[in-house]
Amino acid sequence: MGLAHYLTLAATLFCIGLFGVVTRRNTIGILLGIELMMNAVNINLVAFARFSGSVPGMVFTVFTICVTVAEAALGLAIVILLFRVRRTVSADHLDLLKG
Amino acid sequence: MTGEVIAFWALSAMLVVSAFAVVLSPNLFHAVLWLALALTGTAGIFLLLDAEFLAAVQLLLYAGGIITIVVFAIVVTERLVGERITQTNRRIGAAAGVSLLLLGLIVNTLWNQPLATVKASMSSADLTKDVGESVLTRFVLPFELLALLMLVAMLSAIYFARPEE
Amino acid sequence: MTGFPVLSVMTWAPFVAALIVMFFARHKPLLVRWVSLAGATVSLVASLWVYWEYDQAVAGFQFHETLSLVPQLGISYLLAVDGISVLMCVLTSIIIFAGVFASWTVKERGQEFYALLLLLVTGVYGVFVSLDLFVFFLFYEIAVLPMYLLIGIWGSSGYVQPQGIFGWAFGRTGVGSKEYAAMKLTLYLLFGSAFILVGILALYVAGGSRTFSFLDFQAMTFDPTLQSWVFLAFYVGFGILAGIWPLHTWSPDGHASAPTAVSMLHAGVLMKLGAYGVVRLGMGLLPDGTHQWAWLVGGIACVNIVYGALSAMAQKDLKYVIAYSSVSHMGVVMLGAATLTVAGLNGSVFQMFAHGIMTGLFFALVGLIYEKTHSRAIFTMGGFGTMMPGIATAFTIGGLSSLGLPATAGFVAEFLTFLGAWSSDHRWWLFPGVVGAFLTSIYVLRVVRQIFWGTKSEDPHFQNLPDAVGTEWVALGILVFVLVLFGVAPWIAIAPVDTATVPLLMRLAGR
Amino acid sequence: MTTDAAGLALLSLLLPAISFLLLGVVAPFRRTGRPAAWLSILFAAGAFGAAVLACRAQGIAGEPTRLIWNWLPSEGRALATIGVLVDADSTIMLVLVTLVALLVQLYSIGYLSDEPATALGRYYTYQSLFAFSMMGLVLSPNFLQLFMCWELVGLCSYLLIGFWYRKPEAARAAVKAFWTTKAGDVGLLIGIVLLWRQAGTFDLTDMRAMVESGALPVAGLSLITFCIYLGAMGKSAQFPLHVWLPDAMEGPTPVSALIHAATMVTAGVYLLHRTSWLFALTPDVLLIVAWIGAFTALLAAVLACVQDDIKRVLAYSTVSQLGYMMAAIGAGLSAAGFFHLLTHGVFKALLFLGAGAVIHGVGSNDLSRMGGLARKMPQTALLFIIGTLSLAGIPLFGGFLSKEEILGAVWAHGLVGPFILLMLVAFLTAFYMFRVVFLAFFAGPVPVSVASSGSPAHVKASAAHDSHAHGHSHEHDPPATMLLPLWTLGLLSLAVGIYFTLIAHALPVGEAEHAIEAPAWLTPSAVGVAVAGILLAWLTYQRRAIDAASLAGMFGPIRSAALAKFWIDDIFTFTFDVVLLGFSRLVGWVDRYVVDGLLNVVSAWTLTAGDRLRMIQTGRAQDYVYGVAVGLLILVLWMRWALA
Repeated sequence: MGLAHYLTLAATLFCIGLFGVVTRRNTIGILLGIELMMNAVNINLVAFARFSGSVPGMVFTVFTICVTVAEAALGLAIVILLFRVRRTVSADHLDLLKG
Repeated sequence: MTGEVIAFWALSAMLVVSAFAVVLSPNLFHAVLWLALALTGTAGIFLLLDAEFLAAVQLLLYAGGIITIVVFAIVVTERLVGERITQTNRRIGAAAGVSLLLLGLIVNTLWNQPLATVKASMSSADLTKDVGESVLTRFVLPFELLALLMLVAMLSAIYFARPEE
Repeated sequence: MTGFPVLSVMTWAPFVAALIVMFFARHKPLLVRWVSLAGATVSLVASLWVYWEYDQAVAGFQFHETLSLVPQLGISYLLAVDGISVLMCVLTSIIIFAGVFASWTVKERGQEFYALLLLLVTGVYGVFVSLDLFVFFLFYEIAVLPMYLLIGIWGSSGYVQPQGIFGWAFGRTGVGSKEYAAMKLTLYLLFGSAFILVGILALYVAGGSRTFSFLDFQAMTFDPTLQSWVFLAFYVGFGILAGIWPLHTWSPDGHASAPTAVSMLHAGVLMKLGAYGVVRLGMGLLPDGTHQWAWLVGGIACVNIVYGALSAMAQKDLKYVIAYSSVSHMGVVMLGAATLTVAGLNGSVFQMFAHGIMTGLFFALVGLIYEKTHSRAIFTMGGFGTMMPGIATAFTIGGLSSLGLPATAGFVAEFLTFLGAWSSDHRWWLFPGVVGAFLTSIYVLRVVRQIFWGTKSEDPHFQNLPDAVGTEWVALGILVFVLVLFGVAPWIAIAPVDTATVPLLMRLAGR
Repeated sequence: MTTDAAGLALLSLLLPAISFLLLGVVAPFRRTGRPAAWLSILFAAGAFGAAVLACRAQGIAGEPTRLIWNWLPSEGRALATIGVLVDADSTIMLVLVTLVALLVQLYSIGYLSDEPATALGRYYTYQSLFAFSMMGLVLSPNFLQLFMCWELVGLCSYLLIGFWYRKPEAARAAVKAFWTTKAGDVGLLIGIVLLWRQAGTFDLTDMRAMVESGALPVAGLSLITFCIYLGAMGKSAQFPLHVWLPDAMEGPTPVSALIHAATMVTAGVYLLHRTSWLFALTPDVLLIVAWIGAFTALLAAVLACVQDDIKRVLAYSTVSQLGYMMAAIGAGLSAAGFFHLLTHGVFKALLFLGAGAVIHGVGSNDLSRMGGLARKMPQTALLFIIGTLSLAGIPLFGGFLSKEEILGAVWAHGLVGPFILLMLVAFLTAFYMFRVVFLAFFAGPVPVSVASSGSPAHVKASAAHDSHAHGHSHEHDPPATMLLPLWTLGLLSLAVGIYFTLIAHALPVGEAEHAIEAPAWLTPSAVGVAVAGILLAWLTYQRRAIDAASLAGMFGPIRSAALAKFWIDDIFTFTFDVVLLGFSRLVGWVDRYVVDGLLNVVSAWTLTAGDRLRMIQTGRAQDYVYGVAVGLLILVLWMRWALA
């Protein structure tokens, strides 16, 4: 099993995650997609680290996992807050990101 | 050798299927469960790459932590679990096209590159130990910062999600 | 050479006054005015001192001040004046001095108003005295930008009925409002300054990227092709500020919307920056370009003169009449410069001065009339001469200067320009110039007759109007006095100017 | 000797200037009215004294002297100078100007006694300025100063016509006068600029030297002299720019006497006389001058016959006499024109001041309101008749010899057409002037059915004039301040007439070699037509032997045309209101809605494009992610291609 196999797997997961992020209507669904994408990134990092034999790559994976978790926790907190304020979690109704 | 190959393909198949299920499942709660499966599969991949510590972290943080939080969030926001609202928006075809095209390009690029086919030999046998050492020596500052980040994230999550006055 | 940095004092005194006004005069309106007046007075004294001490026998640039700012790029703070800039500095001083008095009655946010006004004046002085083109450009922007706030906050709005095939665009852009005028003016002038910046940078690069100094550039000879398009860039860039047709339309709206002192400064001094820039940078650095495009400059100037006068005649709003007369008179300035003759260029510079004073006077008067009548609609007024004889007299004198009556500064300027026009390569330029002067006499006296003469208006708003009082007299008195003084004794202005224009033209002729 | 003359002339010039400055700047003093007036009169008297002394010092044969100062330095030289040029012509003219100015200022004290103090002060400020400007014009050593003073007297004319600025007609007349003369001045200005280019100087003396040495290129000179003539045309009210002068009568009558009869309007004639050596080089232009002059004279004379306003009759007669002077200049004998200018200045000022006395007494300008005044104001009547006889060109009176000279010059020059016109004018002049005399001072108006004045009020007024029933009038000779100037001018007019009729028989000024070989029949025939005119007027208006209405009927079309001022004013009004204002409105519209409109369109397009582009910003995070994905795709694609 070469590096290319792992990378291909990661890319596949990444694209599926991207698809999910773009198409999901529910905000939580979007977060799930993001988790998938982050996961793919982690696989990439680990694979590269392992195939090049570098420990820092692994360390970085630890970091990204932590950051991802923080992001997920915060993101979900925001979702809950949004739900409280707007009574919806549909991403289509959250369109305040414009001038 | 063959054990790794079989394991890889099996895990890959599981990952892809569960990933598809995550993004396509009309029931959000099911999607979360599929995500848990996908994260567990990823932990398996980590094991294949000799990263036992990461696999453990993956299982603990993701499969344990995140899934719990997400389920909690779903319970809070959707009063009736599994409510049937359309879970995908109108852009499904275009998004699939873009994703597929992107995947194709990446794969095409990947397989046209001379990438390593054998794993490098690690300097020491225990990768977990190496990681632990690095974290507490060379990367101690980022590690501390990470701790701070986690604290901030925790605090802000609590702040955001606090009960209404 | 060394010694007292009088030019810096003159330039930065208003700036310092602005700082003081901003930080130490909150809620003290009278202190604001006195500090501003002090700043303006320091500049006035300094500029008169420079005029007095300027050695006409030596000519050239004098009162040098040098301070290296960015030696790697060749940027330095380099100040000096020649005969033309001396006169322009005096003009600026007089206008701001009178302007401080003319805005004495500003009620809303007086502190910020005066601070911005003084900041603007620093920019104007800086442009006139800087010889480093980079610093020149910085000052130029300082002079242009405060205008946006000054008009946008303290301006006044009118209404314009949308008509014609482009009428749909009027509502969209908000024509008539002060915000529209401020935005139009600012965008237009910044559009122009982009051209100027490109021109300056082109010269900088062509000159070896070592220096921004005007004197160094003057010693170089640039490629004719480069000169050609850089001159055009300068002409368009500065010309917008000088109100060249058809890029003049910011001027009527801007001047009509602006508060009194701002109109005075803008029409009186800032428009001169444009003409000054063309003369100083365009003609001073690019002899080939000048010769190549003189026909265009002069031709457009002729259009300006006649077109501006006719447009002024058609206006019903007093401020618009004055604003369009500025467009017309700036045509005379550009025409004089384009003749490339001593008489014409002297006339051009003199007209910059004369028009500055006269239009300053006009806007001060219109401001007064508006303050007392709350109206600018000419054809509703009538017979004000009995109630405000002082204003009527000053307005008539301003008008007479505007139409080029002898014994006012306007005549000398126009006459010299005409002499130059007939001596130039394009003799026919004389005729639009003369016709413009005639048309001016028609619209100016028509306005005078309508407002001040004839039977008194029955409108209840126009009864028992007061004449000018107190500080207002100071502004009017100074401007009228200067206008007549320079008309009766033009040599006091022409003598120094001549020392600058003659070498400039010799350089042009000997390209 | 001659420097004395120049110094005196300069002093004479500066006195009114000082008076003007004092009155103009020291506003509290100006507002005192009468003291201000007396100050101005004092300075005018001083100026007159200095002028007389200067004239004596200079004499007729004295060498011309210049006193000049650099006014506009350029390239180390003087581009233009100011100063005084003193010679026989300018000193004589100076005396006339200062004399009339002094007398008019004196007269105005009485005439404007009802005015408020501030207005009186203003009036004398203008008067001082006018005196200064006119003298500056007379003495100017170069074209530039001449032009400047030329404009300044125009300004004074404008201000003084508009003295009663609250009257709409006065305001209208003032701007009309300014614009019309300014139109001519455009020509003068162009002429001066062109001449400067051709001669390299503005200086009259230098230029004359060039002409005499043949150094001045003649090519293109016709255009230049014609342009200069245009200026004279405006100022001296030549057809078609004469329209402003009759309207200018809206000003106070002393102003009309000074500016619009004796001095300013003659500036055009003076200018042409001053530069006659230049015009001599362009005979074609001189021919135009002669013809237009003669035509103007006739036109104005015809117009004068139908006026009912005493001042308008005098105004048209001024126009007519100016035509005479111009014709003389056109005939090449500018000295004759200048001579007529001088005599005309005296007797026309007399006539205007006399008319002013009448108006002051009757309280109206209208001839139909007058009648039989000779008994009530005998001195005025006598003096007015002296003026009228002078104007008619009767021997022993002021205008006789100068008129003869002009006619002789025109005939001698072979200008038969203009000569006939001028003879006709001589007849008409006598007729319309005596019409005024008879209507105002003797018989009274024609009681019925003169087409233009048929209103009942007029009839009633004229019927009742014997019983003093009408108006608030105080119909008696005016006070001394007014009578003194009248008598001075009257006696002067008479003295000049007697001197030149009986003693001199020749022109006092100009080149002696210009002896005109006038035919012997000229004098009798000229006097004959004048007498015929007087006779006709007597028969019509005094004896009523000829019915005025039927006389008018004989000239039906001409009369109605004359009543409409030959539609010249209408043409100007049309040109102004419709053509010029219409065009300006068009330009103004184009500027606002096309030139600026295009700019607004660009602006609106920018705004619209911004709005369209803003659509992309849905505000939904998902869409942005999608955008990022597409961007990534494009980036990867581009990399694949670029790196391939």
